This record gives sequence, C-alpha cells and structure tokens, in this order.
Amino acid sequence: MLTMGIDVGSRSSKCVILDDGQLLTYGSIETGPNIVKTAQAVVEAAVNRRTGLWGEYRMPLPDVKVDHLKIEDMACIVSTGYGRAVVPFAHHAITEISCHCRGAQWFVPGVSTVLDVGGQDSKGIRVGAKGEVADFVMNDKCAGGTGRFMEIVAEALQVRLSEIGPLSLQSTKVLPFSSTCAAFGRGAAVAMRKEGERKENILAGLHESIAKRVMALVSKVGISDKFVISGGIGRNVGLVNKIEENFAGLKVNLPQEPMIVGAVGAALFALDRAQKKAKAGQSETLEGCDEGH
Amino acid sequence: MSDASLITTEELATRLKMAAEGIKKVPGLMKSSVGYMELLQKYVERIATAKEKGKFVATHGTQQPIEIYEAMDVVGVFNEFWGVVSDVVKLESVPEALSISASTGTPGEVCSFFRNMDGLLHVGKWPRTDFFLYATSSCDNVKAFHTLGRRYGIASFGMERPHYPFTSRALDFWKNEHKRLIAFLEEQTGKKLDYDRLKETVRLSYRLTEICLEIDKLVAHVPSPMSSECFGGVLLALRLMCGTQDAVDFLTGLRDELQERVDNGIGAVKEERFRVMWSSFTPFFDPKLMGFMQQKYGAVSVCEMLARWRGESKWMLDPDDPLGNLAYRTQLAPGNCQYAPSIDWAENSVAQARIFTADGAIFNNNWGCKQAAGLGPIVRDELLRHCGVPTLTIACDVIDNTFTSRADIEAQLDGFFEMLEGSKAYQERRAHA
Amino acid sequence: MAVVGIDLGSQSTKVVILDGDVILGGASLQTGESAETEARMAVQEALRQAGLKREDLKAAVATGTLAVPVTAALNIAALKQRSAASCIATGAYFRFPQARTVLYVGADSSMAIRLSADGQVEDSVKNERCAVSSGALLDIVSRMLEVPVEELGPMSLQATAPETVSSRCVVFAEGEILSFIHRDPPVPVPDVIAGVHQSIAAGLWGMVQKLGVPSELLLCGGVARNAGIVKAIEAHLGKALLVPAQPQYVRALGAAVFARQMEREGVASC
Amino acid sequence: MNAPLQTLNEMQRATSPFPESVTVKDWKATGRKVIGWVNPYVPEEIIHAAGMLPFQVAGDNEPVQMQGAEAYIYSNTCSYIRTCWQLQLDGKYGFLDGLVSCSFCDQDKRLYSVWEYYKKLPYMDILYAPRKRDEEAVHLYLGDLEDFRDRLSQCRLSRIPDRDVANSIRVYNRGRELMHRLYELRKRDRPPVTGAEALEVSKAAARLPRERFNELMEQLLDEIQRTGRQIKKARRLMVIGSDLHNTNQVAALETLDAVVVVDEMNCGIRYAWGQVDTQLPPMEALARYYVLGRPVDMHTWNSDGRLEFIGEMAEQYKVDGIISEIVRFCTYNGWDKFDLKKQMAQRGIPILELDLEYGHPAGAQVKIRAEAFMEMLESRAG
Repeated sequence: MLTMGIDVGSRSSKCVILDDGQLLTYGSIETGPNIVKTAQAVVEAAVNRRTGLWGEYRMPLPDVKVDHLKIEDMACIVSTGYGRAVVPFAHHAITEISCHCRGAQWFVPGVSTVLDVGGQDSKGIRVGAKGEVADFVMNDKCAGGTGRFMEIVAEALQVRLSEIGPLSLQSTKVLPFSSTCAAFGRGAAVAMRKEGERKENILAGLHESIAKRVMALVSKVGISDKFVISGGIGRNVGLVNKIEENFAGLKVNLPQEPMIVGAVGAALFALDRAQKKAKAGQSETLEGCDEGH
Repeated sequence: MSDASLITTEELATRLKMAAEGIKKVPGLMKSSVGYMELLQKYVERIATAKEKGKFVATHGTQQPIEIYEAMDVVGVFNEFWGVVSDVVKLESVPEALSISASTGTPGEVCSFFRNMDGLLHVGKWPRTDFFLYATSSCDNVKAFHTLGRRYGIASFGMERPHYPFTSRALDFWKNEHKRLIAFLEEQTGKKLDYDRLKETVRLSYRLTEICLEIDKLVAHVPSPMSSECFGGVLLALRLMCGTQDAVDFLTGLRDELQERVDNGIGAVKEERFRVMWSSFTPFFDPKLMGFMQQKYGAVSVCEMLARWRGESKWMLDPDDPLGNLAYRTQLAPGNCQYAPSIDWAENSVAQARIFTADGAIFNNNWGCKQAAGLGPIVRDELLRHCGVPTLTIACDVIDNTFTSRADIEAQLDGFFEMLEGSKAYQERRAHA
Repeated sequence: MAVVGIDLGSQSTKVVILDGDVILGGASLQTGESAETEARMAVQEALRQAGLKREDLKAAVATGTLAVPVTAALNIAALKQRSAASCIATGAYFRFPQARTVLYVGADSSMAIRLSADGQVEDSVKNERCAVSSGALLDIVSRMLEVPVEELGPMSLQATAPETVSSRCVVFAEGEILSFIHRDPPVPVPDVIAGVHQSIAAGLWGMVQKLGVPSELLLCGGVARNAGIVKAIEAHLGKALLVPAQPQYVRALGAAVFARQMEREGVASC
Repeated sequence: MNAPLQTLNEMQRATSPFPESVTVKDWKATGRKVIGWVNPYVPEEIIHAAGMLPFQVAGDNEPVQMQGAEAYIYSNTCSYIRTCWQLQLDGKYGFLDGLVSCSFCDQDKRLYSVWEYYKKLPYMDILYAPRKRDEEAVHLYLGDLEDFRDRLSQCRLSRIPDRDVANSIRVYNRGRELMHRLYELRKRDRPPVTGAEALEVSKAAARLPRERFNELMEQLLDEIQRTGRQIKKARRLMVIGSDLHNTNQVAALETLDAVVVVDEMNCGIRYAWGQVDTQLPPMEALARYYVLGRPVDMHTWNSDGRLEFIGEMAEQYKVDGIISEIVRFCTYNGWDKFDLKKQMAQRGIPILELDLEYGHPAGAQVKIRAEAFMEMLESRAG
C-alpha cells in the first residue's frame, strides 16, 4: 500500500512515498511563491529521485523504478508544514508538530524529546508513552533561535548554508553575538567581519547563541535521554556540537536524513488512515480515505 | 543548561577583595574608590558568612526598611543589587542566569533583576535565604517574591502602599505595614525587636541622609569633584546599608574627600565638558561606561535619580517614634517617586537637573521595566520644557550586557554630545560657569 | 579645495568628494571586505570619478559605527570623525535648508532628527529594538516575492487593497507575508508590498512623533528611493516629503560638508 | 447549524460603532456624562450612582495599528495599554468626560499618568488595587472608595448618597446574576453559546447602561431557552490570561472542532462572579466585594488562589484543554507561567501557552499551535 507525505515548509518542501511503511523514495525542492505548483513539483522530484536542496541522498533507496508513480497511485496523502492547507491533492492536513513527533520515532525508536529548528519557528516536542505528542512548545515573539537567523547571517558572510557548520568547527574563538535578533544579526555579523574577524569565529558565536536559545526553548517541555534533532538544522554539525557542549551530558541522536522527518511522519499518518479505511472494508479510493473533507 | 559562568556568593566575596586590593594600585583614582570597594566587599562578606554567624538572611526588594533588619540582626540581600554586582566582577554570569530562567518558562519580558534571581535560584546559586521581603512600592515584579518563595519553600512578606503615598491615611497605613513586617520577622526569627536598637539604627540612617545631602551640595559644584568610580558608593550606602556605622563612615570619608577636592578646585576630569544626569538609572549593564564617558567626552555624571532625596528630607520627626520616622522616610527616599505618578518623577528630575546644572539627561529604558516605558517621554518632555535639558533615551536591559552593544551605545553618545555642544542652552550654561 | 566624506555603514561604505558646493564624485561599495579595504577602494573610486589624486583631498571626515578602525588606514592629511546624527543632519540641511525634521532609514537602523533653523541638531531618536521600521524588511520582501528592491516602490503604487503586516519582528513579518501569498486566492503582489510599506511607514511615523509633529519632513537613506514608502509616510504627514536626489549619500555628504568646514577653518593644515 | 442570536445582534447594534456607539450618543445627547474606566478595581456602581455612564476603555474587534502611541509609551509595554492610548490619539475616546483607573499594574498606572499629562479630562481619578486579600486591604481600599465618591460628588456638585449607591449595587448585582446564569448554561455538554458570543455579551455589559443591559440579558436567556440552541463540538476549551476584547481571537479557536465553555478573564468570568452584600453599609459592601468577593486575579500576590480557581473551573466545566493567552510584556502572567503549567499538569489538564499582541487576530504562528494542540487532545482522547 503506497502512501505519501508532503511537507511544504516556509523555505523548502519535501515529499516522501512509503510502501507499507517502508521508504520507497523521497525528494526535495525549494518552496516557491506558488504552493500548488511547489506541491506538484516536489512530487515530481520524489518520483524522479531528485533532492535539489542538498545534493546527495543519505538514505538507501530500494532499487526499483518509481518514476511512473502518480498521485492517483497513493492510497492516502497527508500534507504538513507551512502550506499544508493548500496542497490540492492531499486528503488530510496535519501539523508539523504531530508529523515530526511521528517521523522522529520512525528514525529513532523510543525517542522522548524532539527538537525541530525550522525556517521561522523552532519546536520542542515531548513524546508520550504511546508515541503521542505529550507536550510541545514553539518559539514566539522573536526569531533569534531559528534557521532564518542562520540563513541571514550565512548570507551576510557569503557562506553557503550547508557550509556554515563545517566552517565553524575551524573556529579559534567564539565571538559573542551582541544581538540575538535575527534582523540585527545581519548587521552584527557584517560589522564583525569588517572589523577583520574571521568567518569561522563569527559562525561559532552564531551557533553558540542559537544553541542557547533553542535549548532554553526545548527545556520548557523537559529534556530527556533520547533526544532527537529533526529538520535541516540536523545537518549543521557546528550547531549540533554547540548544543551538546551547552547541555552537559546530552547525546544528540541525528536521523539519517533529518530534513524529511516531517514528511515521513505525514506519510505514516497517511498509512494509518488508509489501513483504517481498508479495515472498515471500504475501497482504498481517494474518497475512501477522504474523511477529512 | 550549563551553569559554569554563574557567580557564587563566595566567588563574589573573594573577587571583590581582590578588586579592592587592585584598585589601591591604580593611580589617579579617588581615595574613596577603595573605600567603596571595601564597603561592597563588606556587604557581600556579611551575606557569605551569615550562616556561620547564625544570622537570618532576607532577600528583599526596593523601598524596604533595612533599619529594622539591622536592628533584628537580619542580613539583607537586595535582589537587584545582585545582578549589578555580578556585572562588576563577572559579565558572563547574568546572561547565563537569564537563559536558565528562560528555560523554566519565565518570559524574557519581565525585569531581568528578577529573572537573574529566578535563574540562580533554579540552580541553587542564589545566596541562602530564610525569607523574602518586598513592597508594592517597587513594581509588579515583586510578585515573583511570592511565587518563587512558594516554589522554593521560602516564607515571604509583602508590604502594601496606597497609590498616593503622601496622604496622612497612606502614612498611617504604611506605618502599620511596618508593624506587620516586624511581627513577621519576630515570628520567623523567634526574637523580639529591641526598640532601642531600632532607634539607634534609625538615628544612623538619618545621619546618613544628612551626609548624603551635604555630598549633593559638593557634587553640585562646577566642576563636579566626584569621579565615576565613586558614583555608585552613595547608592550602596544609602539604599543597601542604611542604619549601619560602616555606611556612615564611608560617606563621611567621601564627603571630606570631595570637600578637599572642591577646595583645591579638583574635578572628576581635567576639563569638565558635560554634566550628565541619569534620569532613570546609571548603566548597571556596562560598569565601565561612565568612566569611558569621562575620558572620551569629558562627560561627568552628576546625578542619578535613584540616589536623590526629595527636598530637605528632614524625616526625623520624633526620635522616640522610629516607625513613624521610617514610614515618612520612605516617602522622601531615593527612587521612591519611581512608584508614584510619572509627573512626580518628572518634576523631581527637573528639580535635580537645576540643582546639579545638568547639560543633558540619559534615560536608560530598561526593556523589562514597564514603569520606565511609560515614564520616559514625560520625564523627557518636562526636562526639555523647564530647563532646556535634552534627553538621550537608550534602549537597554538593566543588567544584561549582551542586550545592546557598546559600539551601538557609543554611536548614540557621539551624536548626543555633538548635539549638546551645538545647542544654545548649553552654550549659555557654559558662558555662566 | 576638494574634501571627502566617508560613511562607514554596517552594510556598505559610501564616499562623497566635495569642492565648495559641487559634488565631484561619489561611490558606494558593499564588498564584505574589511572596513579599511572597503573604505580605501571606495575613496579610490570616488577619486577616479572626480579625476583627482589622494593628495588633492585637503580634509576628510568619517562617520558610522566603524569609523574608528579605518581612520589610520586612509592616510589622508587630516581626518576627523563626526557622529552619524550630525552628518545626517548636515547633509540634509545642505540639500534642503528648510527641513526641520529628518528621517533617515538605513539598511537595519533608522533615526529621526529635529533641526533648528540653522541646521543644528536639536533632538534625535533611534529606532526601537525590533527592526521592522528599517530597510531590512524590504530586502526580505524583495527576495520572497522575487521583485527587485528598486521595483518595490513602483509596483506598490498599483495596489488596490493593501494587506498590512502586524508583526514587529522582521522574520515573523516574513511569515505573515508568506501566509498572504499562500492564501487562496493569494493576495495580489502589489497589495502585499503596499501593506509592507504601510507597516514600515507606521513604525517610522511613530518614531518621528517622539520629536513632536514635524513641519517640513525630509526623508533620506537608501529606503528613501522607494516611492511606495514615501507615499505611505506622506499619508501620515498629510503633505509632500522632502526627498533629496541620491538620498543614500546624505550621511556621506554631511561628513564631506564637515570636512569642508574643517578645511576652511584651517584645522586640516595642522 | 444554529441561528444567530437575535438579542446578541441587538446588543452589538447598541454598542456600535465602537467605541462611540449609538447608545453613547443618545446618552450624551441628554447632557449626561460618560466616565471611562480601565480595570476591574474601578467600581462602576459609584459612577452609576453619580448618574453617569461607566464605559470600559479598551480595544475591540479591529486590530489597532500603532502610529504614534509609542512616542508616549515605549514599545516595551503591553499592547493593550498602547492600543488604548492609540485609540485616544486617534480621537476615538473624545466622548469621555472623565477617566478612572487603578494602580492594578505598572502599565495601567502609566497609562493613567500619560493620559493625565497629555490629554487631561475634566474628571480624572485613580485608586489603589490591593495586592493582598485581607481586612487591612479592604480597609485601605474602602478609604480610596470614599475619596473617589467625594471627588465624584464634587464633580457633579452634589453628594452621592448611600441610598443611590445601594440602588446601583442592586442593579449591578442583577446584571452579575444574569451573566452568571449564562455561565451555568455553558456547563452543559452542548453549551448554548460559543465562547466568542459569550465574550461579546460581557463586552456589551461594560459598554451599555446596566439597566438596558439587564433587559437584553433577560431577553437573551429567554431566547436561548426558546430556541434550545446547542453547540456541537468535539473539544471543550477554557481561555485564561490577559484580557482580550477581539472576539475573532476566540472565534479563531472555535473554527477548529472546539468550543470555549469558560474563561478566567477580568472581562469574562470575574466580571460575572459573586454578589455585593446588600445587608452591609453600601460602601463597605463594595470594598468587600471588590477585594474579597471575586475570584483571585493575576495581580494579587496570592497566585495560588488564582491557579486553584482556574483548576476548579476547568474541572467544573469539564474542559479538555486550557488556552493561556498572554499579551506580551504582562508581568503578572509572566510570573504565574511556571506554576500554572505545573499545577495544571498535576490536574492532568493540558495547557497551550500563546503569546499575543493585544487585538491582533491569530496569525499563522498562532494557528499552527492551536491546530497542533487539538491534534494533541485528539491523540489523548485516543
């Protein structure tokens, strides 16, 4: 049974197709101004096994042809992320919170705390005994601890986002970021640069300040042993290290492909719904699992 | 969260001792700057050693009758002071405490004096405290004393004050609140208050007020004799150690030194170019800023609203009614009008600007202070209207040095002092002097 | 007698070469290089335009937060520093002596200044902590909507029903704007941009009012090139703004005017 | 689908346009005065007894753009206070003959100072709202009330007699009784009104002459009785925290499969709770009611009392979850956050904390939290 999860984020979109819960294929693209087009394009990316955002695939994919797959072949499709409500061919829309919680367990069984640092909002999720969301918290009021902050600074320093992590590891000192405000962060970074500071040291300071922010955030739901970081941030070694440094004794579990955790969660929810319908003895047509409408 | 950078009481005490030694070797500083450091160190020492001396410790907010604590052998820890002195000896401590506070769910928009306390309590690095004492007359944040008190099992007592503190009914009520405070302390400590001792601490406290007013007269001189490194000394003696002989001795020494400097025409700086008043509070978040202003701009701090008495401040009404005196004292005490209606603070600022012939005012708009946020514009307008003193408003956090960068503040100061120099009012004042 | 004004902003460096009342050359660089290098390059470029050599520069004034580190690097006969506020005021007054309030909106900071009749700074305020009322938001919007910054203004003028942004945080404002675009049907681009302009203008207007209700209001800084912002502020003011040509150079120009003054007073020769 | 409540429409008609409604215009047309009040420690009864219309100063369903308010009150204050002042700057409160406030919090206090300094009204007054709940506090507050009555008497040039105060107390008690009844009805498994509708009702109470409101309130209860109205939603919610007057903020929650059945707000339950004792001398009775007679609010130092009340209400109204809406920069709510979460956890009631700008409708940031919260409640329900 094929199910699909589509995660349309504010910056990037991902699509995952599962076959009876086994990863069949996935893809990613940047989110464009038009969500509907983006949604269709990311499905294309998945069936053609393109992952535009970050080059190589980290997950092993079964060696079967998938490029013939169509939306109609899916038993159920669940959308999540920023544009979840406007994906025309999705049967259900479920929030990132639930999807990251679900997806994280698929990658790291027994996970108890999930941190997802997204484009605009960072989320801390405590996973309950039954794998449900027991509590969650999101950053509000200020974007100081978000991926956007990193993008802005990376851009100001003219370093590709994928490189800021490795680069920061070469730092010789940690320059304190005088401003944790994302908007002012840009000015702060450029100013330091102009004062002749080295990029890696500025980035180390950036990661330090974001690590403090997000850990203060996730602490609100309580941090427990099995700690998972999902989302693009999981690819930033610099930040992950700083998080471990700043939180004594914490060992971060990284999903193999942190970017698709939400989409996987969505695809798993899709599977539930499809199976539920199947049990209910109804056909697995679109209408079949289409109870949300 | 990591808590490596957090300051402990013991660390504070030792570092201050070192600082006091170090400052002796620094050339060109006032004698009293050593005295100030020693007084600071004494204050912290008292707290650090309270336990072994078998004394009770009270963490308290502003506008508290410290004289009563002194008379009952209760050692006071002024919660706001803790953040300030942490910045003096270890700048990293406060930001770390604040992020710990944030991790407990306390929002970043409440006063960082209290968030600092919140964070340190959470990891057990706040000075050991037997009870919390507070009063309406500081701000809404005193509610934290109640909530944190319950959270950490520390008894607390709050004193209430009417909105208009100056009516006779308000005075009677406020005096009665003092009685209730004493009852609370007697119950907590199991000791009765010795009223003769209270009379003595109140007498010392009044003496302190008198010397303080003499110091004001000296600081009002042009050029002002008081250098920035002593500026905080008055505040410390006045608001944290009133009722102690130590405070009286320090201020007496300071007064004599200032007198001597005035007689010999010695000013805080070689060439006094600007006289600055702090119309909310001095830059606790950047302990070196005032010294820096002296050097770079010849800008001397002449007055801080938190250390200014109201008028003559003859509050010793009846030596045999210490509580009556104390109740009245709070009405006139420094920083008191912060609690009163904005216009009251503004008028007081105008009066002070005249006494100290200030050229400009700096209003630190403390991010977490809702009183300041609604006060700044009125104070600013009144100062300009009545004595042509312009105001620079700095958006800052009272003790979090990471909130605003020094570069940013310097840029604003550059503009401000250039502006002052160009202004008519300033040139006239200079012509006078 | 040629003099130079150098504006070392946190983002870019701008240089103006002035001789009497004539602007001989100007340059604006955003290189990401160290401030010294960038300043040297900018001065070179301005000299090239003016057809002058470094020795021809009789005086220089630098301004901006980074003025301190670079002064040495420039090795110009006499180089002094003046604050951003003074330079903005002087540059504005040089262009429009009738201006009484000057509103400067830069990349990530903004400032309002009240002037006396003779161009002296009487009072000034800086934008508050959240950066919505600065150029930062415009850059982001232009990237999101894939509309070049210089086209934002003209495009917003076609708006019919602007969607205002309520958030004070640039990044969250970005989020709000995203939700406009992703709405079904999406909010027309001109309405989104016009809404952003209105929100920025409202913030700026609030700041200006801290100095009292302005009579003659001058708008400068890079953002002043945006016709939409100008329109939105004029809606509050109820009359036309004074907008100098090449408003992004006003601060450097002010510095140059101070340099000219130095040169005339002979401060430079020592 | 339920038909809209006719009487509620009538209430809305009578209170619009906001704030200078047709009712206010009619009132002023007869030469009578309107006195604005800012927070729950201003006893409307005394203003009513003076023959004046007490009118709550607040925002409404339209978000207010700050354009100048921050020149008087810096932006690091709660947006409720800045909204009130912005509305004043926009000339919306030009109809007020007076303003009465309380030093309930630092920000109320400053709003009053700013108003007094920049836009002095013919009558202005401010009282103290005790932080403690004991006899001394009652005594202190009573003193302020007597002063208030004296000054207001001078303003209308004749003493406000006890019997008029006593009469006003009866009128307002009746209003509270009726509002309380509506709260009782909302305990039903299928409440007759949504949270949004209930909020509109308490807003009307603070903006209409109380006699008129009482009539309408009786009508409303009849209408509910008559139509047998029922709201069918899967989840029951409680809204607590800072006052909110933009009904859309509640309505936004109710677009999800949920209905708000109870709240813990000054402009909600606290405004409807308890009765002033008619046996005591009227002024003392008022003091007792305002200090001791209402559920503990966020400004009192006894926050345990507040949290217990929240927990009890949550249980009585069988809510599935609590939405805590805090207007940014609110000191009191800020300091209750930690214990609120802890105590509700002990009672097994999930809580969603939202930080809002006063009056601004739920943006994407808030929507996703609310939806995720509903998903969480669903998975708990299993």
